[in-house]
Amino acid sequence: MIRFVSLRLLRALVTVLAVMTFSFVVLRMSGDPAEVLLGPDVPQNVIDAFRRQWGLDAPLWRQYLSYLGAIFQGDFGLSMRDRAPALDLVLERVPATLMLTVPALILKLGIGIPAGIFAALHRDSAIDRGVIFLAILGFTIPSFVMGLVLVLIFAVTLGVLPSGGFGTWQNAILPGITISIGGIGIIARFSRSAMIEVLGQPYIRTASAKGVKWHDVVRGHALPNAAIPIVTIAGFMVGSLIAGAVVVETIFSWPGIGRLLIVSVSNRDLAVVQCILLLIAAVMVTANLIVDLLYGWLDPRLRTGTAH
Amino acid sequence: MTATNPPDLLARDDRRRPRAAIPTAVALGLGWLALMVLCAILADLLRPYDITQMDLSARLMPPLTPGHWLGTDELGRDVLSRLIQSVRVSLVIAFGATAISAAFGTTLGFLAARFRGLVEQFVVMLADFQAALPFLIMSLAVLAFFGSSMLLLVCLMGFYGWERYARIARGLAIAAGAQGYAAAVEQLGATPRRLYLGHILPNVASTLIVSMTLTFPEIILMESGLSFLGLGVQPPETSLGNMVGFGRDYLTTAPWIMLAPSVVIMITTLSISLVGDWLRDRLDPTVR
Amino acid sequence: MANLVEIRDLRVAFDGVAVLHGIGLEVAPGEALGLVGESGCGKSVTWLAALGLLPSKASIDGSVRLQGQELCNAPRSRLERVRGGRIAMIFQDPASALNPVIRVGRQLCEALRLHRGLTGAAGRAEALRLMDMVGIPDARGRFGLYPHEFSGGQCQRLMIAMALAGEPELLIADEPTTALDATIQAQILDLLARLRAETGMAVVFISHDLGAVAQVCDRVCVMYAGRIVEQGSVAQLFGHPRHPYTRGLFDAIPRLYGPRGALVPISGTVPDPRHPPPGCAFAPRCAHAHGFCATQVPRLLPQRDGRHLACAFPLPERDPQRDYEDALT
Amino acid sequence: MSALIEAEDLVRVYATRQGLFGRAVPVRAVDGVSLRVARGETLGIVGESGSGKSTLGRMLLGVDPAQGGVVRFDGAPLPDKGTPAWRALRARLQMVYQDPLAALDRRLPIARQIREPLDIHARGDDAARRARVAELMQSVGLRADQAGRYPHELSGGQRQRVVIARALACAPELLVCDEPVSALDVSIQAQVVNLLRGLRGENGLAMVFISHDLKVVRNLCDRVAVMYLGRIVEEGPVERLFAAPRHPYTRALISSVPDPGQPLKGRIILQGEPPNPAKRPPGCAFYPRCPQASGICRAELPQMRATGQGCRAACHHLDGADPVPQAA
Repeated sequence: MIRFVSLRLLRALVTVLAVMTFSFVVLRMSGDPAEVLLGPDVPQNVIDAFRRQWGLDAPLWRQYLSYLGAIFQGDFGLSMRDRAPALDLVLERVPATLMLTVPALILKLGIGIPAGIFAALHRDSAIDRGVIFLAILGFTIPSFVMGLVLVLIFAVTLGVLPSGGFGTWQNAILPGITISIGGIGIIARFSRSAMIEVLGQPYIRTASAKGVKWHDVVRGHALPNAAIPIVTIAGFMVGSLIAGAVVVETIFSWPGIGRLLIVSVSNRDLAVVQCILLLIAAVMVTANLIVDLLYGWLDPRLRTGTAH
Repeated sequence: MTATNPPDLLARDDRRRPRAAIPTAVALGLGWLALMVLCAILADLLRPYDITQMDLSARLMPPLTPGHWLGTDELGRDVLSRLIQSVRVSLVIAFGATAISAAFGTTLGFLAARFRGLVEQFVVMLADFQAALPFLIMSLAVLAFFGSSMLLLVCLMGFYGWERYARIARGLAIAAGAQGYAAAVEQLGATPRRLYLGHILPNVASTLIVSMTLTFPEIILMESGLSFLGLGVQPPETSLGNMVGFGRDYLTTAPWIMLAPSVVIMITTLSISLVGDWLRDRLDPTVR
Repeated sequence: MANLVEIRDLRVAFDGVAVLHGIGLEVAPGEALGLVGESGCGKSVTWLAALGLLPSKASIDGSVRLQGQELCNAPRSRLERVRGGRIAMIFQDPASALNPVIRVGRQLCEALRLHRGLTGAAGRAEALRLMDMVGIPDARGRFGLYPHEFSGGQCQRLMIAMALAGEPELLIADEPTTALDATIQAQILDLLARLRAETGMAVVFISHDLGAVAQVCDRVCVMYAGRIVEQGSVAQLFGHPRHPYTRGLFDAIPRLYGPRGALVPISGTVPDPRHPPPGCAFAPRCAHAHGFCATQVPRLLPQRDGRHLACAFPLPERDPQRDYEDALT
Repeated sequence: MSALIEAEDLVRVYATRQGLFGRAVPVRAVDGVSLRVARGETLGIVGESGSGKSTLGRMLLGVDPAQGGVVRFDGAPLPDKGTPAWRALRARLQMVYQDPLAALDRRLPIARQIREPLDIHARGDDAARRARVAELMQSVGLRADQAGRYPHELSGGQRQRVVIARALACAPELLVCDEPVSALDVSIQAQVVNLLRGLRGENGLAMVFISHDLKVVRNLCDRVAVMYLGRIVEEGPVERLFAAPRHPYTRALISSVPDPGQPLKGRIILQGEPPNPAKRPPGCAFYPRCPQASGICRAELPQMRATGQGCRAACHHLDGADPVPQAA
């Protein structure tokens, strides 16, 4: 068990390190932030001074090493724009993003899983087809279209909800719905197929054959098995939530990490962009790690040794 | 051995079963996709106007205006013409990227299955890394810092979803080798080339095609998302996402600029998903 | 003695394809009935249909009575009381028939709670007794293990223990030994025979293995393509099969003793249920088939010696005079 | 009679993980097996699941590498898997599988598949290959009009005929059949057994027939080897071995075969189950279940000894304390 956990932990760390390296190399190779930040008409000596100041004149490998060294000391660098520590800038935005993504995750799981399971239990009925269709519709609508259409209906035409901004709970409704819809569809579809697969297993027939009521067969025998694959997809959801936040926060002018990323990217604010990428990668890797551990907890076949 | 599993009774020659009627939704989806492909191929002939041709006297004309059936935008450019061109651009990017991703992933998957050991470990690790990568955000950064070009966009999108093909190709090739036809063909003395290209690839093709129907709409969504954020296809070229992005400013006054491409994106991805679901049920019930 | 179960004209179809064409059979209390036939002949489907365990796309017709109580297409609640309580069933692949994420002890206790109302310590004690009874070594220590921690043979023992939990009057064993090794197979057959003697329950033993059936059963039904073609006591059928198909099955098995000559196979293959032959389903493979067989389906009719037979041109009845002469030589 | 294939002290160890968290445990699937098959001879290998009989079959073909010991085919050690020499040798060594549907490529018509070995080993020109395919199909009992069929359009028995025809295409000298009839229904099984019977000794074809079905093995084979947990425990001419088994395991195995007409009473029913190959007991692997086991069985691994009339067995209690009267 300890061996397993430490192996997974090691793999998670390697992945984060890889993302860090990858983003560092790609971003440094892509061009000179000095020119973007300072504008085109700045004399060469100012540019040189700027580069010296930010350490951009050193060879790439040295920049990388000092970057790594700094990170291990908790220093994520300074924003090139306002010279504030990048980590502070990012952390400042985290609550806003959490306010959007946490309810969205709850919504996704809370609606998606029951809908999928319900559809599986009524396989091939009109309800089932309806759920499948809605689910497919849900994840094929791009979130920016969804967002704009919602704005068009509720903010522009009906005028009942604000079209953007941050502060009151009303502000959160439209972005919350927008960010959830796709995930609900994916989870519903996945839960449905996981449940259908489980319902076809011999042990479900065994449970029925020993006289367990159908209701209890579903609850006591089918769900614990279907939960195993559903947990996986729920873990992946966490990652896509953050990606979704970028678009949604842009549409609704929501002051979260996604919005900060877009702004920093267009400003070539290296430290902030790297810090955000690192944070997101860490969240995704952690989510995957939790899924792996949950998996072992849910599936006794993985937990204990197989005798045969 | 027994009839405990009723479908087994009838499973013997499923493939020869008289073609089941295509469900209406799937038929409509196929029709729409055919229309889109035609649009993309014949874009130059179909476009009533050039996409950059401005007509400042006819700005923000609503749909159903004679000569501009889907209206015009803020510069008086014909929305229908731009839409047709956008379909072409978006489809070309999605096709190109899907092809790259499928070829890359399948090759890696086969390599992993063929050599096992370290090669396999490496491919699996790479796939894990890819799955843990915030791909949209990464590509956002890359495009922002490198500047967007069609070629870069296609290549970048081509890195999306390859791990899915790699996993499938590896899994199926190993399964085929474990006790199936691949082991049998190898035991006949076939070279790896004959084995992989002549036997395994044709056998896994249907599964790969089904997973393409999963990746394809995702790539369309991602490309349009990036273009919407202004980081994908750059003006004067146009794509579906980029049209929505620019149309957004006229959401209240001229919603058709944004709605027309939105509807096209939705119906296209919906059609592919419906067709993909149907294909999966028919060809390969094993993938999710 | 009144029959425990009576099945009359049971018909099952999947998506409009008929797989059972009117099965009629009875099981007397305490009797051991064998159901023999090749894959797809409908021997398992018969009992899955009787207990309402087929998927909903199956359409079921006919009557299944358990001491007068109709089970066929009965409401779910009635079936749920019968299943496991009065009629228990065990299946072919024991390893996948147990729920992989629930401890075996809990799976056993669930059956005890449902049919005997035993909970808590009483349930646990009874579960341990059952595990002992079916021969699980160290039942106490293995009560809390998961199914994957048991071997295939032990899983089948656990399945049997679970089936016994409701003290059923009838146990349906659907190919219980097919997936097991020869020496384990012998253990399970032995266990089934012993339990039947101890509890007095009736057993329906479904198998493609004529040898296994002969060892545990009193009476045998031979099925082919969704119909019973011959039915009689083990001695009758195994001593002197009269349906050409039954005879063919015996001739096709290599022997463990005696000469090692070429086998006598049945030519051809089982008909596709979607395109059944118009007459007797066995006619295309039958050496005795005449014109009549190709057009008319023979009915299952009682014979003078008590067996039932569905064949227009059966093998001749045993001639007592010839038996006598054989005995002399 | 010279040996066509000869195995000496074969060992195959693989690592199995006990659950996701466990560490790898070495399992000796095949543990010191020696055997020889002469040209034209049919050797049966019987045993229960986990006895290593299928692994042994693949090792004889050089598909699974041996960690110890050597396989000699026609006097020369088998080349390494995947080398051109190994591939070329496939024309002489062929295999028939348990599940013919899995062993055939679902996307190719059967005639193409029967022809494939001829293409691979470049036998004859196009016309010769066509003729050979027609000849093979006829010899295994497939109709010419079935040439264009796909595997899933055939019945199980017909598929197995296709697999056999493909294996015979280059006229191999050795055919390893791994449970070729156990997935088939009784009536079809007999058809395939008869087909294999017809091949025995034809042009000196030798066969290794791996099966858990003792009745089929007895019907088909000249000699039989009984395996238990990776080792051969008894070996000999088939009639002799079935009539007077010497090893207690062989005796129990033969006794456990349900035969119509043979009552359940009086059969030897072994207690317990075969031990997990990963936890092989020291000494004789069979002692925990053996009715005759004594102290020596626990401590010492019995060696194969001749028991007369071409039979050999590995048991400490072959002489003296043997309760079953011997025919010899």
